[in-house]
Amino acid sequence: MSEAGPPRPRIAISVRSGRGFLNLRLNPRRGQALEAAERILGQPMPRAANTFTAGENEVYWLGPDEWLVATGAKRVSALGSELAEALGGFHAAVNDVSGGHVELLVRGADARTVLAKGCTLDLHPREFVPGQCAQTGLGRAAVLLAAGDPSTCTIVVRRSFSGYLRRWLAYAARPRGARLPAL
Amino acid sequence: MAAGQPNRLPHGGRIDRSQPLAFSFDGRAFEGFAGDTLASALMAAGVSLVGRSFKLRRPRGIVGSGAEEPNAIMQIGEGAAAQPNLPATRVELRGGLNARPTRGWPGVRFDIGAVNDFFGRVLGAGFYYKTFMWPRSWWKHYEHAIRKSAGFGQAPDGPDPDRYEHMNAHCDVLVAGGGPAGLMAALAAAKSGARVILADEQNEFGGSLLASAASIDGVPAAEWAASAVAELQGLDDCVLLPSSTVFGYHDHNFLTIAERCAVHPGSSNGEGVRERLWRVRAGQVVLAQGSFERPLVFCNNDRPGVMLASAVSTYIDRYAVLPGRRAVVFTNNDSAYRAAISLAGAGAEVAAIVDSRFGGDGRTGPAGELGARVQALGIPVLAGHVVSDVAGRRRVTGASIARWNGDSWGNVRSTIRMDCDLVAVSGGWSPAVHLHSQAGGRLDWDESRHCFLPAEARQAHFSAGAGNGKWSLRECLADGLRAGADAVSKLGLKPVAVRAPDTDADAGENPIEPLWRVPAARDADRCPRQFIDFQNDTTVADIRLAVREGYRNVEHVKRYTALGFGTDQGKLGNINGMAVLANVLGKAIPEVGTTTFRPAYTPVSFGVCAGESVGELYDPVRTTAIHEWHEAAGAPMETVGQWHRPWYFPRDGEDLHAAVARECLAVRKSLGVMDASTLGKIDACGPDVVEFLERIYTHNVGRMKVGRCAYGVIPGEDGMLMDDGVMARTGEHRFYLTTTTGGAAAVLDWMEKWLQTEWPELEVYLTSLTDHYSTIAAAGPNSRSLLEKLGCDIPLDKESFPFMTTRPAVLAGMRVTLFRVSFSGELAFEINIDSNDALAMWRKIMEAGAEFDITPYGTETMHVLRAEKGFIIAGQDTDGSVTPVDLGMNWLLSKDKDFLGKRSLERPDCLREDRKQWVGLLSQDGRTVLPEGTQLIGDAGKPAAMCGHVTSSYFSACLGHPIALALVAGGQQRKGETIHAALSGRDPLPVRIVSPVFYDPKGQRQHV
Amino acid sequence: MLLIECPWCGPRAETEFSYGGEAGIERPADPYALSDAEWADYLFFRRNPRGAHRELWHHAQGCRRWFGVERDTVSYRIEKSYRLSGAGSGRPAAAHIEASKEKRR
Amino acid sequence: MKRYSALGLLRNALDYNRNWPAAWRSPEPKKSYDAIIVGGGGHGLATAYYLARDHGLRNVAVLEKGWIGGGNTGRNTSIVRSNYLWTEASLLYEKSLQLWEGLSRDLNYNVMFSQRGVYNLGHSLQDMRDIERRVNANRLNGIDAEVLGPAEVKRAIPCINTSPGARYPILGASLQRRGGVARHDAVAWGFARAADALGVDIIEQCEVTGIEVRAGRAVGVATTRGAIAADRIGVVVAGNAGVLAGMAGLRLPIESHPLQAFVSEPIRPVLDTVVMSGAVHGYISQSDKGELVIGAGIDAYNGYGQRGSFPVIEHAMQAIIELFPAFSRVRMLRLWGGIVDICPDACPIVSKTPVQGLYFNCGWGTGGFKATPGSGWVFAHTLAHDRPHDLNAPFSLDRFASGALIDEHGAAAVAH
Repeated sequence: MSEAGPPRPRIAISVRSGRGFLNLRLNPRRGQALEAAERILGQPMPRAANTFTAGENEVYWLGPDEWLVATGAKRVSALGSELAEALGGFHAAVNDVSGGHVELLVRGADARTVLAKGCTLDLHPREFVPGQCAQTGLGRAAVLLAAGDPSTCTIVVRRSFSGYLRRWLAYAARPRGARLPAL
Repeated sequence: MAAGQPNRLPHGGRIDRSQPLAFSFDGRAFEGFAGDTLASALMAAGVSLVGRSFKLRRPRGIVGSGAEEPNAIMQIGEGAAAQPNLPATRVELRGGLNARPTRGWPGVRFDIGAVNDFFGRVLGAGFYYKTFMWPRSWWKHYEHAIRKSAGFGQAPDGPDPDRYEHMNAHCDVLVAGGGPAGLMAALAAAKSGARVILADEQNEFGGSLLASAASIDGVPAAEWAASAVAELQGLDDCVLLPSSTVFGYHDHNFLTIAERCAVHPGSSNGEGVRERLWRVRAGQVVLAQGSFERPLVFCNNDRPGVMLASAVSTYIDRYAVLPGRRAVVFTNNDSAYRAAISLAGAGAEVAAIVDSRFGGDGRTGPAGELGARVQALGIPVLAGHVVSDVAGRRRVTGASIARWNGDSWGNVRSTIRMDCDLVAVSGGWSPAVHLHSQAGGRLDWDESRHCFLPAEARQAHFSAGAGNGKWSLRECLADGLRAGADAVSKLGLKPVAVRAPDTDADAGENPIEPLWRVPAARDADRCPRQFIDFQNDTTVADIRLAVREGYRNVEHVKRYTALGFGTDQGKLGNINGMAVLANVLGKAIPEVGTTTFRPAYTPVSFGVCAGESVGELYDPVRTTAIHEWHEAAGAPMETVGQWHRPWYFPRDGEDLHAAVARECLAVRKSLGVMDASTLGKIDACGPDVVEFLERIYTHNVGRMKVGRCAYGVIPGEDGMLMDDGVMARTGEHRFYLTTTTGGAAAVLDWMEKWLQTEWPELEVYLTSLTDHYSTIAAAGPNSRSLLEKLGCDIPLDKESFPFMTTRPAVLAGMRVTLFRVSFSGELAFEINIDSNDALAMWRKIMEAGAEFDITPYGTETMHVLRAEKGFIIAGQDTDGSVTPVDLGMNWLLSKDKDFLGKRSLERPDCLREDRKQWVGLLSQDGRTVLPEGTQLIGDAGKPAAMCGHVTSSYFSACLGHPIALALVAGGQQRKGETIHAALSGRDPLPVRIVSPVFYDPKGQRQHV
Repeated sequence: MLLIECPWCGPRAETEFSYGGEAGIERPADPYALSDAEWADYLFFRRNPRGAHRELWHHAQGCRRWFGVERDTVSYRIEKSYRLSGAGSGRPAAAHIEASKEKRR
Repeated sequence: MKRYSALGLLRNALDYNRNWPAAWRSPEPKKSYDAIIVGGGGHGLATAYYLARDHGLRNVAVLEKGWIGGGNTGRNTSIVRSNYLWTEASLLYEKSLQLWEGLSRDLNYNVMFSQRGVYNLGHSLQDMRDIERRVNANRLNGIDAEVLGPAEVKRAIPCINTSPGARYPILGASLQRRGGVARHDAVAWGFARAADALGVDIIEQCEVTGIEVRAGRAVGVATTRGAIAADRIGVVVAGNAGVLAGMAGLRLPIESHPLQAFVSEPIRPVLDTVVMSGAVHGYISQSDKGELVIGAGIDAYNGYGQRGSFPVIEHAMQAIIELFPAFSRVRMLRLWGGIVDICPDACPIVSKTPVQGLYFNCGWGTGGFKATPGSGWVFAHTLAHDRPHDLNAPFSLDRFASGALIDEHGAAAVAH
């Protein structure tokens, strides 16, 4: 295939393999459940909506009583058991959801512009800053978006939608020579 | 003069004479220049007849220079890349462009349909409501003939070769329109630090400045525009969108913009993007879309050569095209004087400016600068006169001019006749208030400017410039600046002081005097046609006729006469039409009402609205973790909601029936395996989980022991079955719930809604595990042997692991959860496994199962197997009107508790004994497989009352005969009765009502 | 496309949400104490006002929370959105929780 | 009423159309009427017409707060069909369809009812089961219906995409040949003219502001043009039913939602039938002028704004391009919204009420236009006899208490 012609958007899309995920639910206002979880995770849990903390794991805020812990596939089982044990005295739910999620990494100067084609969030680097995450729609799929540096975004999508989402991303990243104003 | 371009001026214009472009129109070859529109190129080439009107097929020429053009409607290109209905004024010229007129047969120059013009009186407004009714059956023939002349251009003949996309954007200030006001607003906002988007429908910013003879800050206006654009480009967070039309202003300050990215239709070849839809959420909006000049309404005012005065200026100044050699300028305001000056400057003769004003005081022309300039050029001004009629058919050849006494409905006698080939008209200006109105803003009639002006905004927007009734360049610049600063202040930013530029443009000092209809020699019903809506041939007489017939409301008049329903959406004619209507009714214009504008401001392609979500991206295809194996095995897929599920697994040459028969027998006799991963799966846990589930499900959830499974149904609050599935108690305070494939999301939402809105006191957490777990069902007498062969760390015998229980286990070295449940009635195990391991497990199963002739099966076999056992499929055997009682599930309904929907089951209609109830059916002939959806009737006589219908029907290979499931009125008490299936094209077939459980009614096989 | 403020996630596009109808429809404590007509009223009859409307929305693509919105059904203008379990929910949520705990005991 | 005729048309043309009479009068409201119809849409005007024609009630007024036909009558996609799933619904719509078939002659006004057929597409095995069920039921009810395979659909509609590779491939369709489209404005005008000729007063710009109830009986209405007494009052006001019911202290099981539609620019004839699809949500026909007339989905939220959200339009465009890939380059000209009153079972209420002499006809959802003559016919009967006709008896208000709903949501995914 000839690569001649106007340039394509500057974006690289890759799948992060070897990831494990835990869905964690607890009431942050009840007792010391949050702190108990933090002790096991070895890092703070995000308390502010739509933020995440990065340490040994990434812990994403999903809702006022729900988090997603992304970690290594090898570690997930033990971490899940430890969390379950530590939270045994609380009303909490720890579920291994490793099989249910696919993590994609989108990088490049045009990454956010390409995402903006299918996402109604304001992805301006001043608005969606590192440490922020959001559950939103991308194309017709529901995703978790997390902001790395201005040219990097992490996308977590449900497994059954991942084929669609990768096709969507490939399509959105494809056009040549289109004016792509920076966001 | 350029070759073949007799009307091209030797100098000037914003065209590139070094780039000649060949194009064709109506099969003839022409040449224009880069920078031309199709309209300017045609005019340069001397083509004046470009279209035919819709109804009367009158010959028509170019009237305007922009979005308002009603006549020059073109078909551009051909085949799948064709583009119907583009106004030539909006088509940028390119080499090889192939344009065709869209009306007229056999051609636009000679059109048989032109006879309509002679029968015009019969074809008055609303004529078709009064005729074509006799004889009654003939309407379809009349209509057939009428449809033959429908439409302008032709739809493309194949799938669109181009791409489209959406772009979501956010900004502080969106400026719609990049003329003088818009540029100033954008500068004011962007310099103050706001995120700005500036969109303009033309390919160059500047709007009217591009055809202006004025200078701003000492440089020509167009040059000033270019430097303003350059300045904006240098600012952070300023997005400039040329060729982009803001066509929709929706609620909550959401606006839609259509950007034309690839100039050449079909040129994007699936690589570039032809059009892009910007979906903008704006903090504030500045509407600076300018204004439209109004034509004047006089006899034969539609003849080619009658043009808007501003368009005449634009063709001369921007495109270096001279629209005529000898012109009459006809106006009721100052602006047309500029056209006269442009014409004179370009070497045309201006026979006269016919100005309806100044009739009373004996003056001969307007005071002030314009008057002086016209006088200096020696252009005669006929004050207090009107053009009452023009001569010529395919081109204007002369104008009849009469003295006017100010009465629009009297008769006048023309006293002067002037030869001319161009009549430049101006009836005043109407601000483009479309977006303001779309945003819910009201319009106020301005008694001095004689136009509708935007009244207070209903959303966060400001109007500026000509769109706000500011006609002079100086006012436009200042008003844009003001609007930009206002928008910035509303956002809480501090406006940075920006100086209003200085201009030498004239201000236009003499007020417009309304002239809504020019009187003629005969009364308005008998004089030659006076057009209001050019495209739809709506005339003054049509409006009078509508009113006469009682269609007095403006909406009735518009609908009865088709006024404003053309592709130009009445941009030229609507205000004139309303004014004429007001005149006829003897009302003031604002009393007649205003139009509420709706999107689209100008037409937008379906493709750009659809964006990328077409074709394979139309809707996500959801697939399981084992999908690639199914595809490799050649299984056709069944669409179930968004999922693709293997339907059956044909071996060489097998059709559906053969494959399904084989798959069914394999399960019954040995071992089958299916991918059931699409089932919804929910983890429910918490101290109140039992209480919660008791309220959701009908059975006694609390009585389930840990490790037990149970079948449960979920009714809606109306008592009708919503979903069903197996649930397992996995802990004291923990359950694992499964739902149907299609019901997964709805069930989770249903549960969450009750938890969050009604029972927030219940401590329960729900987590979806649908994607995490894959489910592999191994069914058949050899399923236990399969698991043993794979290696399982728990005992699998019936005592240790009885039917309807669940156990965590390690199978084939992988962690799984096993469920001893069966949807086939056979000994079966459902293996739940982390989806990351599912494909590997599937392969191991296939390998280990070989010795049992393991048979993968799809949804169709699953359906047959469950039907043999009398298990329902929610959504197939039920339709939202079926209760659990109707399904014979009384045993599932707890008497000891309330649950959602229980009360509804006590309503009189739910207690009727003749409700449709779910039963089995056997064809009496023992061989007919009843089509699903077959209606059932009591006896074979006609007309027959329907008593039910077939919900599921299959040939059962295992039983050797067809079986069917059906909903039959009072069916549960009618077992053994014979009723009839009403088959199309056949005699009703006797069928016997039986139990829905056809196979192993005692359920022994699954218990082994 | 409406812009709806999720009380947790902030303003988001309408497409992230699903609609849940009129807010504050309380399930009768004892359905069997109701006549068929009263039960029908609970099931099917809604205020459907022209003007201010308290309604439920679900941040389906976001935090999965149901919350209340006060919106005008003619102008579509949103006056406010509120957490159901917090202040301004239109029903005294805390009291409601206490009451139902009471009921269960 | 001066009847329209070909000769009359010619005669008037020779006279420069100066002698056409008004299609209907604009009388001042009288102090009292035998019957008042609130709402001058198609249904209300039809009710008045049939009251006058069939039941001898001529001292009748139609009160319209704006201009007649200005609500949903003038805002729909003008599809007419009767192939509903449930017998109760299909018989009511079939009555309407039969009235449509003679309506132009009946009213002496060409409503351009064009029986160009209605295709309901199936995209999944379940869709096809539902189609089979509906078609069989229709036939047994004497309603024309057939099931077609994809090849037959393609033959009849050459520009449709029947590729098996489509996201939602077309597996077949039902066809009702007698279905079609009509000219929506003409229906209101035609009924108005015919009713007026029978003595009915059509009073525009007359908003009802109150319903007077005395001792459980409705005795008149308060309007912006004064109080008007009446023996019986029929209310047919789509988009306002709840408000009017409230005036009489009644509640209705109705929710009002925006429903949008749009037309393309006029193009040469390319689609000579009506195509509807539930799974790929959209419905489309081409008008005699050449516009593609397309209906979009219902907005989920309650709304009286006569406008909806743009993503609904985008989705309809995507659906249309799925079905007709060549229409991608055709352009949308105009977009508008109506207010649809939806009952829990997607079926209308044509009923007496607990208030004597007060009758409601509402909740037609997306199915109102096609029902216009039938709705007026049964409602006139209900008003005249103070009891429903057999055809509308199942559509009474008390079905919500008894539970005897007629759930057209279920299998007929597209209830337009």
